[in-house]
Amino acid sequence: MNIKEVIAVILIIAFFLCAYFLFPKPVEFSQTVSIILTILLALTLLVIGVMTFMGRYIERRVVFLFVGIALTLPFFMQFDLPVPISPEVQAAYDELEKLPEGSKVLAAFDYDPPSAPELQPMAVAFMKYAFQRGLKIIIMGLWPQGPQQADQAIQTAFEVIPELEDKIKYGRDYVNLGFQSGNEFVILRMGESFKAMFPTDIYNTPYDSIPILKNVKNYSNIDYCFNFSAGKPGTVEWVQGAVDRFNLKMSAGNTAVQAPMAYPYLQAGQLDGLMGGMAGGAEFEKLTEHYDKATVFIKSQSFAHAVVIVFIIIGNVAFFRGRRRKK
Amino acid sequence: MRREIPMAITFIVGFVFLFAYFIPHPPFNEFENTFNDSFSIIAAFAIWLGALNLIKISLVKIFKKKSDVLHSSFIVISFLVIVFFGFYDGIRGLYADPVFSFRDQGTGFNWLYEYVYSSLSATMFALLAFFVASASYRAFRARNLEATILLIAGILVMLGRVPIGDLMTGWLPDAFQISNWANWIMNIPNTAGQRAIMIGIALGLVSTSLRIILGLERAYLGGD
Amino acid sequence: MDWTTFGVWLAAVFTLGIISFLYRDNIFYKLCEAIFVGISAGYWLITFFWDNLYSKFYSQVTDPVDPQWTPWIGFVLGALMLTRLFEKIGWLSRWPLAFIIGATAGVYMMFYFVSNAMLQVSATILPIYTGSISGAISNLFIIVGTFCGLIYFFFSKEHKGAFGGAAKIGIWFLMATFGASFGYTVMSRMSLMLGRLDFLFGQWLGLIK
Amino acid sequence: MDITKRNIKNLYCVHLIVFLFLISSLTVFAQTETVAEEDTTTIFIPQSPISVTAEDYKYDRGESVVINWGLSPDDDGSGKVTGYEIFRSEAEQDDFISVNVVAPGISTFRDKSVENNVEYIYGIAALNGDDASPMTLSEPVLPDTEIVNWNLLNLFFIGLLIAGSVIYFIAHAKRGKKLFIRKIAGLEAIDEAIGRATEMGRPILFIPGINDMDDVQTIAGITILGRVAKVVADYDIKINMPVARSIVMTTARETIKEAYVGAGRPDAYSDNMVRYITDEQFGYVAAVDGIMVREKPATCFYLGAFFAESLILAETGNSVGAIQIAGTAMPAQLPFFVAACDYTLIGEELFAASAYLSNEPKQLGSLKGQDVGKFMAMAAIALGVISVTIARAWGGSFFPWLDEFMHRLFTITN
Repeated sequence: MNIKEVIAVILIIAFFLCAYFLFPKPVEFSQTVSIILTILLALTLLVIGVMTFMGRYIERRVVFLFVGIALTLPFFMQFDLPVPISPEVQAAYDELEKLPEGSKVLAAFDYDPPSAPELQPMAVAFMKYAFQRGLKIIIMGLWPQGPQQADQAIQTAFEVIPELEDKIKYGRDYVNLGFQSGNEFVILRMGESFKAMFPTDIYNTPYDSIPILKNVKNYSNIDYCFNFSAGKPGTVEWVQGAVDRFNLKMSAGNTAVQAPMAYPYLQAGQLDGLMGGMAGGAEFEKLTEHYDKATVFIKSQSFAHAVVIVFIIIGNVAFFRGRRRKK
Repeated sequence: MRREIPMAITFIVGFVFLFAYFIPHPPFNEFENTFNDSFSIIAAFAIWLGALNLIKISLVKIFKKKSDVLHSSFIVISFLVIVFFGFYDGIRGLYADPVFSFRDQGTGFNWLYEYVYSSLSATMFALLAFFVASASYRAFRARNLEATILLIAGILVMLGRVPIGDLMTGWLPDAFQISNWANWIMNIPNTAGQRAIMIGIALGLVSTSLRIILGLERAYLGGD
Repeated sequence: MDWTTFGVWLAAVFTLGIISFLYRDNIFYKLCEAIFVGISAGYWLITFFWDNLYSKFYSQVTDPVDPQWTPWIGFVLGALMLTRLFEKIGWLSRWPLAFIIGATAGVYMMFYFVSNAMLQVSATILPIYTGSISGAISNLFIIVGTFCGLIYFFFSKEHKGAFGGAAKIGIWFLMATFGASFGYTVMSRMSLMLGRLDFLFGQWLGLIK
Repeated sequence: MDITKRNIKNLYCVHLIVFLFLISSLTVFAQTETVAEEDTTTIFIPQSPISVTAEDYKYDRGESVVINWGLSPDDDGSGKVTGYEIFRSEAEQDDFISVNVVAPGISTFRDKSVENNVEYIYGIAALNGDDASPMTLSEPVLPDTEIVNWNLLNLFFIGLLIAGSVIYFIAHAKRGKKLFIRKIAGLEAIDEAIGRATEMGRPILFIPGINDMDDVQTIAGITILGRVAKVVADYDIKINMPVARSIVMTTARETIKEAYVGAGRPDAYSDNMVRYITDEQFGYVAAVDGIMVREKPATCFYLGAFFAESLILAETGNSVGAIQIAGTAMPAQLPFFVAACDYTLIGEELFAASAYLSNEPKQLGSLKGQDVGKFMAMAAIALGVISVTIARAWGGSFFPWLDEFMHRLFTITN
C-alpha cells in the first residue's frame, strides 16, 4: 500500500463517518443540480469516447467508477421518468383483477435476501394490492428465506398503508406456511395435499385450525398462484410441476436473469403473465398505483443501462480501430 | 463385482423411476418422493465430507505450511462460530415451548445469517453489476454478423425495458418505439430461440439418461 | 449499541470490504472472503443437518404415530458415502452414487421431456394465417426460428447447402436469444447493486428518504 | 353397421331435439316470468341445474372426481345466473361443504381434493349473486386408483419412439455400421487445449458447474471429465478441480482415480486434485477466482450447470490468458460464455459431448437417435402448422381434425 492509497482509505472512512453523523437527512439535489450532473456525466463519457478513438484506452476500473456513479447519483435526484407497461405485466395484472374478492391466491416466495432488491418491490406491491382487493393469500417458500421475505413485504405494506393493519387478520386473510425443503417434489406433493407438506404454519399452528385453509386441500381449491422466483427451484419448476400436471393458473415475478427463459412458457400459455426484474416491478407499481422502491430504483437502472451501452459502443470503437490498424 | 453392482443399481433404479411416471398406483406414486428424501439425506451425510475437507486443508495451512495463516484461521473460526450457534439454537428450539426453529427471528444463527452471511453474499452477488459492465466493455464486440445480432438485440432490450427508451422514442409512432421493439424481441425471436434450446436440451437429456441407465456412460464409476 | 445497530454497522463494513475488491485485491477483502467461505460452509452444514437429516430422517423414523421406514434407504446410502473416509472400503461409496445417478436419469427424463419438448412442440404449432399481417409475421418468426434452431443442433448431417443455410438462420435466432438474455442480465445485476447501495445510503446512513 | 342400431340412434336424435325444444320453450317462459318477478322484488332465485352426474376421474391416484351437469334453464347468457357452486358431502352424511364456484355457462368441474376410496355425493346450485337455487344431487361416486395412467399413452408412445430410436442406433452402431457425425468445434478443441497445458507446464482447471449430482448437466460434465482425465493421466498434467458440492467431489475423485489406474500409475493420483470449497455460490466463486489468479491455469473447462458465476469465471479466465472451453444448458449464462470463451457448447451439445469424445460407435449411435427426435419435432411442427393454417384459412373437416389431433398428441392431460 502506498501513501496515496492510505490517504484515500482515510478519506473514504471520513466521508462515511461524516455522512453518518453530520449530513442533513435526507439528501436531495434540486432539479437544476440534477440536470447539470447528468450533463457532466454525459460529457465525461463523451471525452472517454473521443480518447478511445484517438487510441488511448481506459482500464476497467474506470468502467467500475462510472457504473457506481450512475447507480448512486439518481437516488438523490429529483425527476420522474415515464414507465411504459409491457403486455406481459399487464396480463399478470389483468388476471389478478379478474379474481373476485375472497379468492384464494397461493403466493410462492422462492428467493433470498441477495435477490431481494429485484423481487421485493414486486412482492410489496402485490401484497398491498391483494390486501386492498380482499384476496386471501397463502404464503409458502421453497427457499429457506422466502417466507421471511414475505413477512417483510407484509410489514412494509402495513407501514405504507396503516389502515390495512386493522383490516387484515392473520389466519383469516393470509397465512404463512413457511419453508419446506425438497424443491420440485414439494410442488408435486402439494398436488395431492398441502397439509402433507405443511402440517403447521410458520408459527406452529396446526393446518386444520387455520380458518383460511379450511376446505383447502390442494391446488384445486386455489384460484390463482403467484410465484416470485430467483432461480431453481422457481418458476420453471412451478410450471413443470403444478401448471402442467395440475392445471394451476399462474403468473410469475422473476429476476431479470430468469425472465427470458420464462417467455416460451408465457407464449405457450403455461404462464398468464410475467414481471421481469426491476422494470417489471416498476410497471406493476404503476398499474397498482402504489409508487415505491421500484419506481425510485428504475431511475438508477436507466442511468446504469445508458452507461453500459455507452461503454459497449466505446469498446467497439476501440475494437474497430484496432482492426483497421492491423489491416 | 466392484463395478457390476453399482451398474446394476443404476439400471434398476433408473428404469423403475422412469416407469413410475406412468403408474399412479402405490407404491410407484411415492417413488419420486422417496428418491428426493433419500437424496436429501445422502447430501446431508456428504456435506460432512466436504466440510471436513475444507477444515482439514485450512488447518494444514495454519499448522504445517504456515502460509495464509490469517486467512485460513478466519475460515475455521467463522465456520466454528456459525456451526456452534446452529446446533445450540437448534437444540434449544426443540426443547423450548413453543418449539422454534434454528432460523427463527431472534436466534444467534439468524443474526449471523442476516448481518454477516446475507450482507456478504448479497454484496458478492452485487459485484456482478460492475463485472457485467466491464465484460460488456471488453468482450461484447461486433466481430461478425452473429455477434452483431447479439449486441443489437441486447442493446434494444436494455434500452426498451427502462424509461430512457421511451424518453428517446416516445414521440414517434408505435411501430418505432424502442419499448415495443424490446417487447417484440422478447416475445418472438427470444421465444423461438429459447424453445429450440429447450427442445434440444430435453432430447439431449433423454439420450444421456438412456446411456446412463443402459450402462454405456459410466465415467462416474471410473470409465471403462 | 444494541445488537441490531451493531449488526447494521457490521454488515456495512462487510459490504464496503467486498466492494473494495473493485479497486484491487487487498487484505480487507481477503478477510471478508475468508469469513464468507467459513460462514457459508457452516451455514449449509447446519441447514442440511436440520432440514434433511433431522426432519427428513430422524423425525420421520421416530414419529410416534406413524413411523416411516423409507428414510432408512437414504440413511444407509448416506452412511455408505462416509466409507470414503476409510481407504479399504471406500469403493462402497459408489453404491449411493449409482443410486443418485440412476434415479436422476429416470426421474428427470420425463419431467423435461413433457415440459420442454412435448408442450413446446405443441405451442409452436401456430397458424400462419391469423387475419392480421403482424400476427402472421410474428407466428412465422416463431415457427421458423424454432425450426432452424433445431436444425442447428443436428449432429448427423454436415452444415452445408440449404441445410447449412437453415442452420445459419438458427444461429441468428440463438444469438438474438442470447442478446435478450444479456440485456436482462445487465438489468438484473444492476438491480442487485442498487439493493446494496440502498442498504448503505438508506438503511445505514439514512441519506435516502 | 346394424340397421336397428342406426334406427335407435335416430330415435335418440328425435328425443334430443324434442327435449331441447322443450327446454328452450321453458327458458322463454321462465324469462318472461322472471322479468315480471324482477319488477316486484330484486331477489331472483334461479332454477336448479338439471341432472348432475359425478364420475371417478380415470387413471389417477384416486384423487379426483369429474362432475357434469346440465345448465340451469335460467343460464342463457342474460346474467340471471352468475355462477354455479359445487358442494360435496361424504355419502350418507349430509354434511355439504362448498368446493368451488365456477362461471355461468360452464357445466363441468373436476374436483381434485377428494380422498381415495371415500364415497361422495355432489350437489350443484345455480347462483344469482348471494342467492342460490336448491341443489341438484348426484349419485354417490367412489374415487378409485387405477394401475396405469392411460392418459399418458401419447407421451408413452412418443417417448418410446425416441428412446427406441436412440437404442436402435446404438445397436445399429454396435454391429459396426459407420455413422456420420459432424465436427463440433468446441469438442475438437479439447485435445488442443490439453496439449497446450502440457507444453506450458501449467495446470488444467475443470469446473463441473455448481449444481449437485441430481442435475443431468453435472453428470454430463463429469462424463466429459472422464475423457479429459484419461489424457491428463497419460501425460501427467496437473489437474485442479475445485467443486461446490460434496457428492460431486466424491464422484470426481472416483472418476479421476480410475483414469490414473487405467493409465497404470495409481500412485500419481492424489485426492487433492479435487477440492470441496463450499456449497455457497459466491464463496465458491471467490475461492476459484483466487485459484485462477494464483495458479494461472493454461486451460479452463466450464462444463455443467452455471448461474451468475459464469461471468466472473469467464472474465477472470480470460484475463489470465487461459484457453477456455465452456458448455452449459443454462440459456441465461450462454451470452457470457459465447463472448468470453474460446469455444462454447450450447445446450444439447453439452449432453452430446461425452458420446462424441468417446468416439465409440455405440455412443455415437445415441446422437443419431437424438437427431431422430429432433426430426420428429420438426416434422410435427411442420405438419401441425400446415394443418392449422389451412384449417383457419379454408376450414373443411380434415385439416381441423388433423390440427386437433396434433395438439392432442403433444398435450398431456392429467
